Amino acid sequence: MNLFASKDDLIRWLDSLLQERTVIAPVRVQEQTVFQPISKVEEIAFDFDNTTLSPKGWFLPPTETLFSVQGDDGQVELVPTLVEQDAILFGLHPCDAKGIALMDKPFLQEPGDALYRERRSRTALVGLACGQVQPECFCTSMGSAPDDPSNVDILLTEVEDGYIVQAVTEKGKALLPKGLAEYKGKVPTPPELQAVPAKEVISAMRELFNDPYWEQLADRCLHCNICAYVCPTCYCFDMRDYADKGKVERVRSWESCQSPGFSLTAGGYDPRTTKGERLRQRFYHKFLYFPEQFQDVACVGCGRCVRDCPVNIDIREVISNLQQVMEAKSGS
Amino acid sequence: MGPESPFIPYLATLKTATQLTPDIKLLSVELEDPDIRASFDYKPGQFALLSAFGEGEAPFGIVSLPLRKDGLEFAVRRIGTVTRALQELEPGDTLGVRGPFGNYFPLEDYVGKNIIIIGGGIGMAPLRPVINKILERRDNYEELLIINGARTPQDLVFQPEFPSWMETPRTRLELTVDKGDKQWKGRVALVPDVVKELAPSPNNAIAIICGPPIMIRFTLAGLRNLGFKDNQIVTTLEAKMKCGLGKCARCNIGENYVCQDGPVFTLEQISQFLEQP
Amino acid sequence: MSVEYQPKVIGFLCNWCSYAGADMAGTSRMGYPQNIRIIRVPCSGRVDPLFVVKCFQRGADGVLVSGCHPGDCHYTEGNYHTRRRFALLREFLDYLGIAKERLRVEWISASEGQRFAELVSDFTAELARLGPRSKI
Amino acid sequence: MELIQQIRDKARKLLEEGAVEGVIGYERASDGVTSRPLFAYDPSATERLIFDETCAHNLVKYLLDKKGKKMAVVVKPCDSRAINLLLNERQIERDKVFIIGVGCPGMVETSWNHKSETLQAKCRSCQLFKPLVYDFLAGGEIERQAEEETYSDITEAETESVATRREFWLEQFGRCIRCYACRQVCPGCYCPVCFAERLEPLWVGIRIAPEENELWQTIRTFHLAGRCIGCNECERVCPVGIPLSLLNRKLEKDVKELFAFQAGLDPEEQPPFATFKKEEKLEFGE
Repeated sequence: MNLFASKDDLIRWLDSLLQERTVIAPVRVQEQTVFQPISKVEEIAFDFDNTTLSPKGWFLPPTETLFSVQGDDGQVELVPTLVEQDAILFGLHPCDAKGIALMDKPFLQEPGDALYRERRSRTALVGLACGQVQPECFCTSMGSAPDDPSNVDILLTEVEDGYIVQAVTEKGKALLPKGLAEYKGKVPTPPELQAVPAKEVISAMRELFNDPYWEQLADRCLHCNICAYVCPTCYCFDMRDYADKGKVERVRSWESCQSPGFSLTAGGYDPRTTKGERLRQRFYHKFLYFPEQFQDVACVGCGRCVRDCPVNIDIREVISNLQQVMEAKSGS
Repeated sequence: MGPESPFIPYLATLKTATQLTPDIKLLSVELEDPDIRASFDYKPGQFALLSAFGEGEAPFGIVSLPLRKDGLEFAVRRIGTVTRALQELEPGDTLGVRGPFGNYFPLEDYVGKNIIIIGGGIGMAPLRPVINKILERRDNYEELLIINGARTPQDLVFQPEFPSWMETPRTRLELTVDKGDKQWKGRVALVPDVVKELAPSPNNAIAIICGPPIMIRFTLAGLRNLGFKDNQIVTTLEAKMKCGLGKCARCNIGENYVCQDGPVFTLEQISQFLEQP
Repeated sequence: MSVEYQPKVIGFLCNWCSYAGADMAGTSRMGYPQNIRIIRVPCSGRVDPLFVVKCFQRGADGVLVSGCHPGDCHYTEGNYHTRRRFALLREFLDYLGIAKERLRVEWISASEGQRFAELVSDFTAELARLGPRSKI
Repeated sequence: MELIQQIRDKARKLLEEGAVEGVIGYERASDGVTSRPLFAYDPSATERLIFDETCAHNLVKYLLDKKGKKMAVVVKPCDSRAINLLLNERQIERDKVFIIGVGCPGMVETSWNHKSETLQAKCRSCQLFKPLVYDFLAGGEIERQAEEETYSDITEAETESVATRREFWLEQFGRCIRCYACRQVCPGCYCPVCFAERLEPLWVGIRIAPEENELWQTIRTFHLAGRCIGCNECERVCPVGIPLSLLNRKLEKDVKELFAFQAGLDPEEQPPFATFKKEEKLEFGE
């Protein structure tokens, strides 16, 4: 049932939440918008095209300590990192919410990642439906939508003098401020998006593993980690120990299949050395391996990689090229 | 109670560390928590992630057999930061063990078959439990041919166990080295050439290979020439692994995660995606 | 300055001149503050700017790079390169917020034990005045 | 436009004659506004070649992926300094590169799907109107006036207190996500194993945190001292908008003052750290 909250209702509600929880929201930093914990509600940026990084960093931080090794003279004790605070992740668009739902699949699959699971259960997602979309957005082609409520606890949709408030889950209902009137007005229709036909991409992928398309596409690729780090569904990570500052910590950090050491084994053998093999791995993981394992494509159409790739490797173009190469192959 | 997070290893103590070859040490490790030690069940082919606290973690095949009294054994070749730290552990030191991970050699499917085991250098280590398991139930299997190659004679792994392998009925051990030395009287040849020379028959046979990628590539070709089909050739893939839990996607070869769907694969499963067989 | 704050100093001393100079200071009982941890290097030219920045990252309050007087280098030109590298690095670190006074380059010959001892105590005193580097 | 046609014709001729195996140039990006690198191997692909004020990418580094192959590459005046740098450091062979030089109108600030009217800072103060080295010059030299490079932003920062600068840079380095795009795009960064990837010793490690980021950015920039040719691609590609040119141009200014040297102007001149002058004092007394 849709309720209505004026801008002031929303501010008061967020203020009350801020007293006993951490609130992570989009904040303007220089010319960028980033998700970060806020100390005052005024810091929240409500109108932004898209954040630089996706909100996945709250559940899988760029760097975190998994556990620290304490004890001396042989008596070793492993102290796991604890998650102590409840949190609100405010202002994420439906595509980012779906990104988090996709990351749940590997991380919560038994044996689940305890840190990730704890953060997920103690964080409520308050989504913000998209009023306008960017030219690089293609969420509707990837199974999401500008007003898709399915992966958030509460969905807000902006109307003239306030927001439609839709509690989606029990967790959302429990958080709602009391005394909001029912919203009877018209629900704004979501903006239109250009479709990216992707029906055949999985079957095309199966055939084109050794196709020269990948080496040609990778010619201009710089092999930096931008596309993986801004992406809401890239979750590869690296783990190593740190023995500085007097104690040993096992640190987990973001990693990307484009970086040089990603698949390099200690003996020097590396199954993916050429540019094409590395770039191919990014698309195969998203459009073949993840779907085979979890029955869903690991892309939510947020367009961040399209926006930030220094050499414009456009994932929508790759999806259509693959299907064209497939048609040319089967046609000829 | 196991570790709350699957990333936290079980604590274990190093019992003995014996030098097998100039750069390979056999670590015998005992899990500290008795309940975990009792429940830590594994099969030949499975691996564990060993933690050298302060350096990091790396995957190692478990080369001992379950229910043996001497704890878990791992053959560690000094090749990087973690292996160096593991080799520098003294008996009594603490390390971390996570696992057992991955699938295993389906030995029950190989009953009644001729088995050809081909190991190169440290690649022989994960095959040792397979051999010992077969020797434990020798009558279930037909002919057993073991081809073990290495760069030089001292690099041959598990030499103390060669006599027991050779004395077992219907079992043949063929050793070879890339470069011999004064005392070496055996064969000096590359493993793929030995396979071609001995030309094992593919009927009712299973070939199990493990070794450096270059050896696997040429041995696979040799076996195919001898008539072995891809589902008769089994290998255990050495890939970069980090979490062992199918999450960090480092060991993604084709649509498989080596840490979960492998490391043991038939060639049929991975030939399409094996970029560099 | 508060008594308990003791600046941590790392000294890269070239084996042929400065290390010998420090040795001489020691053997002839010229005391100098033990705040300095000395790392012997074959030549001041061996000191990679990465070593110096790593020292600051890991908590050093001051770094000394010391070699033979220009012209006396055992390897003829090592200290000429040191001079160029650290002229630039010192400026650059200051620009990044690591005060220029925290990185010193000195030429100390094997016979200048006295000068080495004075230099270390002077450097330590100055670092004590500057206070701890604002660690992150 | 006449310049573009000249580039396309020359590229087509080179490919048809087999003089080069491929032509590296620019084509329109998928946003229809900006541009992106194009690798043309087949003469028909040369029809997609363009050149306008959005072609900011420095294509010279791609030559390092094509070592041993004869390639043609479209080169702006600032990019030509990267050619001189890589020649000086023996990374490319002059006879393996056919340089299609272009007179440069100056590149504008761009972002995805957006082209502004303002020239990039590096172009406002750029005195090079045609490449320093080329085999063919498309479009001839362009006359435009340029301001003097005064490094005013750098000198202004130098007047502030050390503490203010420290706070400024810690805030900037705190936002770095170590995507290494600044390294991957830089023509001067081509080490087989970067110091940041080394495990033994663990100079930087995998922790993405202000301390490690500061070490990474400080040493990455310092490795470009006397080598950075000012193409400013590192700052352009940085996804979190760190003002990296404030680092490079500080070293560029100091190298000019201390050693009277500027990178990439002459492929034979010895770079500052490869040589010395016995008599120079450089503030160290002797």
